[in-house]
Amino acid sequence: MATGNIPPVEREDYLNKHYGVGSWLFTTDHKRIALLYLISITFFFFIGGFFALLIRLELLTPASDLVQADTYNKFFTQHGMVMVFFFLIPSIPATLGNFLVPMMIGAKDLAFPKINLLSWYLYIIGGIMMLHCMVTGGVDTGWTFYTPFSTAFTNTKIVEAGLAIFIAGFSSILTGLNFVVTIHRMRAPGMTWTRLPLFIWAHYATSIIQILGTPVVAITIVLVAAERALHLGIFDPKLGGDPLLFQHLFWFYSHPAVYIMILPSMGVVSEIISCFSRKRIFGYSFVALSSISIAVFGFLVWAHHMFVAGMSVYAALIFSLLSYSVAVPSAVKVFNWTATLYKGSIHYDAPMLYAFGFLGLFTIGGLTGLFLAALGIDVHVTDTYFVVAHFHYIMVGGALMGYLGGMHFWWPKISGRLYPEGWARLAALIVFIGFNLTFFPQFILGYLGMPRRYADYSHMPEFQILNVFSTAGATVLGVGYLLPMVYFLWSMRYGKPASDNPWNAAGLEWQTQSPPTTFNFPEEPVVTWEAYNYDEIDKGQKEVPQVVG
Amino acid sequence: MAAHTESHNPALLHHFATEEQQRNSASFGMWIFLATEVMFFGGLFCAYLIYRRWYFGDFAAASTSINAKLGGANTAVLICSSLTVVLAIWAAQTSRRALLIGMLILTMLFGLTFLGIKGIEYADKFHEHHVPGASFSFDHEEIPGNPGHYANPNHAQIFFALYFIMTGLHALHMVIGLGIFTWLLWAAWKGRFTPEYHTPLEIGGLYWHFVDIVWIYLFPLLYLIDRHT
Amino acid sequence: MSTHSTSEHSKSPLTTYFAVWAALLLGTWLTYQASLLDLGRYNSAVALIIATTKALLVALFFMHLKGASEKLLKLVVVSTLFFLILLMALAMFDYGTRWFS
Amino acid sequence: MFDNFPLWPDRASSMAGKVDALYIFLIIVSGMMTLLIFTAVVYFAARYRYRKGVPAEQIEGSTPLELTWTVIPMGVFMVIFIWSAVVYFKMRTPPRDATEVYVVAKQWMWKLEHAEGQREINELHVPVDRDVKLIMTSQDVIHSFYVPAFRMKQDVLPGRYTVAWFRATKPGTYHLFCAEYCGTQHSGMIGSIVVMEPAQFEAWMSGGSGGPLSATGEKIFAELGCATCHRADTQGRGPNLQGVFGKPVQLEDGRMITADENYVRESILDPGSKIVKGFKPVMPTFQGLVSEEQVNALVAYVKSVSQSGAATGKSAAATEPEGVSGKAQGSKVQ
Repeated sequence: MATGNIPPVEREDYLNKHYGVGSWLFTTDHKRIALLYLISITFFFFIGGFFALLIRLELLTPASDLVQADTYNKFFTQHGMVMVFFFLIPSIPATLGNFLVPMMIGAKDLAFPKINLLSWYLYIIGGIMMLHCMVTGGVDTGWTFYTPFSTAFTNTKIVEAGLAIFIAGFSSILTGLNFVVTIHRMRAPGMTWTRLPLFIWAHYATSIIQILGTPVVAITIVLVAAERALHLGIFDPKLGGDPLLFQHLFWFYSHPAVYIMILPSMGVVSEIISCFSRKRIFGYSFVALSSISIAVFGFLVWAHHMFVAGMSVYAALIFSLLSYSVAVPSAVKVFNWTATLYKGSIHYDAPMLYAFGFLGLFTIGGLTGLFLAALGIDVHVTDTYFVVAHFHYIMVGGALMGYLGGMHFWWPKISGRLYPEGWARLAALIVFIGFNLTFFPQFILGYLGMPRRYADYSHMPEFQILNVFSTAGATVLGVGYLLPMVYFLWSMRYGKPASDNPWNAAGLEWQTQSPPTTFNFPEEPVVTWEAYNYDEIDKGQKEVPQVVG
Repeated sequence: MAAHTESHNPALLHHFATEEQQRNSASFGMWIFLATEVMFFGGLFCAYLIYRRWYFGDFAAASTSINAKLGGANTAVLICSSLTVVLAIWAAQTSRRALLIGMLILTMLFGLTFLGIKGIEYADKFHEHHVPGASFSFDHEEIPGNPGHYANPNHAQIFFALYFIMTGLHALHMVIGLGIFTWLLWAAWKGRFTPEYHTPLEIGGLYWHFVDIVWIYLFPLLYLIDRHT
Repeated sequence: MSTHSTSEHSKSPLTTYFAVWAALLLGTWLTYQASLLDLGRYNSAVALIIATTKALLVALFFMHLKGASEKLLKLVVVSTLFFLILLMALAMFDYGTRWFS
Repeated sequence: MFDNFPLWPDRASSMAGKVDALYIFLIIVSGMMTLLIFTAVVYFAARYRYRKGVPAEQIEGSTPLELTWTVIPMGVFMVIFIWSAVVYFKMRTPPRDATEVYVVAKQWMWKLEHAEGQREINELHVPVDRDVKLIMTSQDVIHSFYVPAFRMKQDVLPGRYTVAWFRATKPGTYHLFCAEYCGTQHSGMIGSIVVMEPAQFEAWMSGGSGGPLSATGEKIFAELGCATCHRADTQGRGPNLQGVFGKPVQLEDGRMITADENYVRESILDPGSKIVKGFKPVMPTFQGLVSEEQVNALVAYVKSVSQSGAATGKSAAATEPEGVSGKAQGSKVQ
C-alpha cells in the first residue's frame, strides 16, 4: 500500500542540510542523534549476534570441542552484556523513540538536545570500554554478575565491564529524563494526553523505569567494584555479608529492565496494527494505562528470579502473587490488539507481518512467563533452557520483532526512501520461522532439565537433537537479520523516493515531509483530531491533515 | 541544563515556544534527575537498613567510634549553606547583584568547610585503622550497653564500608556542587542573572538542597546509632 | 516556577527562610540530644521522624515544592519515595521472614 | 533415534508427579489462550483483509469486554498461583523423620556425607521410597543442587545452610546438575543420584564407613574442648546442648528463635551474634578453625543429643563427653 509519490525537486531536510563528520558528531538534532544511535546499536547487535552464533555452534555437539569452557563462559557473558545493555535497552527508545517522540507530539526537538547528544556519547564511551574489556580478556560471570563469584572468585575484568555498564546506564537515564520532560512540556497545542499516540505512552512508561530503576543497578555495580577491590564484605558471606542482597538490588533494576525492552516495542505494534487495519486502536485508554501499570507493577516482582535462591518462603509467595499482577496488563494489551483487527481493513505490508509475528511470539513468551511465576514449576525450570527460551521469546521475539517492524514502518520517514517490499516480507517470514526453530526446542530442553550456561553436555547426549534444531534455527535467524540490513542500505541509494505519508497513516510525524526538516514542522502544528482517526482519513472527509509550509 | 544558557542574552532556545516552557522544562528535568539520585542513594540505604537490623550491636559499636560532634557541626554547616543558597536566589530575584555574589561565595565557603571537617573525620578513621581493607582492625571494641560483648570486626567493617561509600558519594556530590556553584558565581559576576532570568541558580539550588537532604538522613543513621550509654 | 517566586517575592520570603533555617538547626540539636536518651527501640524512630521533618522543610520551603504551581513536581517526589520504600519494604520482607522458614 | 530423543523427563520422585500435573494444567491453559488468540488473529486477518471500497468499521472499545479480559485471566492466574504455592510449600517442607545427607558444594564438585557416615563425591546413593533431607552449604560460590528427575532444585549458598528434600520413587540412576553458574567448569559439576531398592541400599551402606556422622561430630566436639563449657549438666558456662535442637530458644535480646541447623552453624562460626538468655558471650569463634565438613559433623552431633526418641540411648553417649571433656580440659591446661 506504500505510495512512492516522488517529490519533483530536492527539498532541504535534516539529512542534506549540513554535510561533514562534524555536522553529525556535534549535532543536537534528535533525528540525527537517532541515526547515530541506529548505527551504533546495529554494530553492537552484530557483535552480540556473533557471540550468539558461537554459542550455538559450540552447543551443536555435546562435548566442548569448538572452544574450551572458559571461552564459552565468556561468550555467553558477553552475548548477554552486549545484547542487554548495548542493544536491547537503547534499541527502540534511542533510535525510533529519539526520532519520533518529538515529532509525534508536534515538538521541534527534545527538551534537552545537548543532553540527548551527551547520552549518545556516554553510550559510545561505555561501548568502547566494553569492547576494550572484551578484547583484552573479557568477563566470565554471566551478565548477572552474581556474588560472591564476581566479587571474590573470578579473575576476569569485572570492574571494567561494570564501569562500562555504569556509564551506559547513565546514557539510558538521561534518555528517559529527556523523554519525560519532553512529553510533559513540549506537546503541541491541542495534543492532550488522550490524543497521544500509544507509542508515546509506551515511551513514557519506559522512561519511568529508566529513571527509577537504572540508578539502583548503578549503585549495585559500585558496590560490586568496591567489594572486589577492598573485600568489604557487603556481598561476601565469609565476611558477614549476604549474597542475596546483591540479587535483590540487581533484579530490582534488571527485572523492570525487561519492560524497558518490551514496552517501546508494544508502542510500535500499537501504531502498526492501527495503521494497517485502518482503525482506531480498540480500547485506547486501556492500552495506554496498561503501559503505565506494566511499568509500575514491574517494580514489584523482581524476586521471582530468586525462588530457589535461599529466600524466605513467605517472600517467595508474595513475589509470586505480585508477578501475576504484571501479566494482567500484558494480557489486556494482546486482547486489545486482537480486537483491533476485528472489522478492520487489513493490509499485509512488512511492518504488519512483523506486528503479527510480535503478537504470536509475545503471546508465547508471556504465557511461559506464567510457568515461571508459578512457584512449584519455577523450582524445576529456573536456571534451565526453559528460562532462556522464555526470555528470548520476550526480548527477541517481542522487542526485536517490534523494533524491526518499526524500522520498516518509519523507514520512509527516516530515509525518504521506500524499502523493497517483497524482500521485506520474505525477511519477516524468515525471522519468524528461524526464531521459532531456534527457541521453541529450548522450552522442551528446559523441562527435560538442561541447565543454562553449560559449555559441555557430553554426559547428557539425550539433549543433542534439540540443540541441533536450535543451532539450525539460529543460522536461519541470522540470515533473517542480515537481509534487512542489506536492503535498508541498498534502499538508501536505490530505493524509490517515498512520499510524505506513504502508508496514509495518522500521526503528526506523517504530516511533515519525508525526510523531515531540522525542526520537524514548518510551523507549530495545532492538533484538533483524536489519535488514529483513520475513519476520517479513509473517508476523505478530512484530508490527511497537512501542515502547510 | 546549565549548558543551555551559554548565549549571553538569556535568550529563548530555538526549540522552545516560550520562556516559561523553557524554565519549567529545566526545573522539571532537575527534579527528575533528583529522583534518580534518590534511587541511587536508595540502594545504599536499603543495604544499610538490612545490615543494621542484622548486626545492630556491631553497627552501634562502630558508629560510636565516629566523632558525632563533627558530624553534627557538619550538619549545621550544610543547613547554613542551604540558607545562603535561597538567599542568593532571592538576591537574584530582587536584583541585588552584590548580595547574590556574596551569598554564592558564602555557600561555597560552607561547602569547603564541610569537606574540610569531613577530611578531619576521614583522617581520624584512617589513623584508627577503621578504613575497610587490608589494614582494617576493630578488635576488642565493646558493644554499647553490653559490657563484655565485643563487636564482630567483620560486621563493623560492613558498617564502615557503608559509612565510607555513603559519605564518600555524598562528598563527591558536594564537590560537583562546588563546581556548579563556581560556574554560577562566574555567571553572576558577569551579570547574567536577572529577576526574569535566573533558572541556572534555581536548578543549582535544587541540587544543593538535595545534597543537604541526603546528609540530613546520613547524620542520624551513621553517627547516632545507640549513643545513649 | 516564575509565577510563584514573584508572588512570594512580594510577601518577602526572608522571614520564612530564616525561620526554616532556625528550625533546621533546632532539629539537628534535637536529633543529637534525642540520641543520648535511652528510648529503647524508639531511638531510631525519633531520629527518622526528625530527619524526615527536616527534609520536608528543606523540600517545601527551600526547594519551593510548597509553592510549586502544579502538582506534577509533588507527584515526582511522591512516586519516587513510593518506589524507594517499595525496594526497602519488599527486600526487608524477605530478611524479616527468613528465620521462620 | 527416539531412544536418545526424550521429550519428557524421568518422573522419579514423589514431587515429580505433582509438578508435572501442574505443568500439564498450565500447558492446557496457555495452549487454549494461545489457540484463542492465534485463531482470532488469523481469522480476522483473513476475513477482514483489505478490499477495495470496504472501509474499516470503527469501534471505540468496550469497557465490559475490557473488564472481562481483565477479570477472567486474573481468576485463572489465582488458580495457578494457589496450586503452585501448595506444591512449593510441599517442596520446601522436609518431612520430620527424613534421613539426612549433608552436602558441601565447591568449585566444581559435590561432596556428600550420609548421617551414617558414608562419604561420596558427585554421587549419591539413596534408597527408594524414603524421605531424604539434604542439608547443604557451599565452600566458595553459589551453586545449585538440581535433580531434574525429582523436579528438585535448591541453591547452595556459602555461609549458611539451605535445605531440600526428596523421596525417590523409582530405582535408577539420575542426573545431578549444578544449576547456578559457578565458574569455569560449571558444566562439569555434575553427578548422579543412584536410587536403589532398600535391600541393595543396605548392602551398599554396610560397605566401609567411619561410623555415623554424629560420632565424628562427637569426636570433634571433644577435641575442640567444646564440652568444657557445654556440659551435660547445667553448670557449664555455655548452654547445655541436650534437647536444644528443634526447640525454641530465647535469646538475650528477647527474641525467640528455633534452634535449627542454621542456628547451630551460626553459633559455632559466629557465636556472638545470638546469645542465649542467661549466658555470657564468652565463646570464641571457630571460623577458619573447622572445615565445612566438620561443622556438618558438629551439627549432626548436636542434633543427635537432642533426638527425644532416642533419648535414653543417647544419654549414655551424652555422659561420655564428660569423661572426654575432662581430658580436653586437661589438654587445654597443659
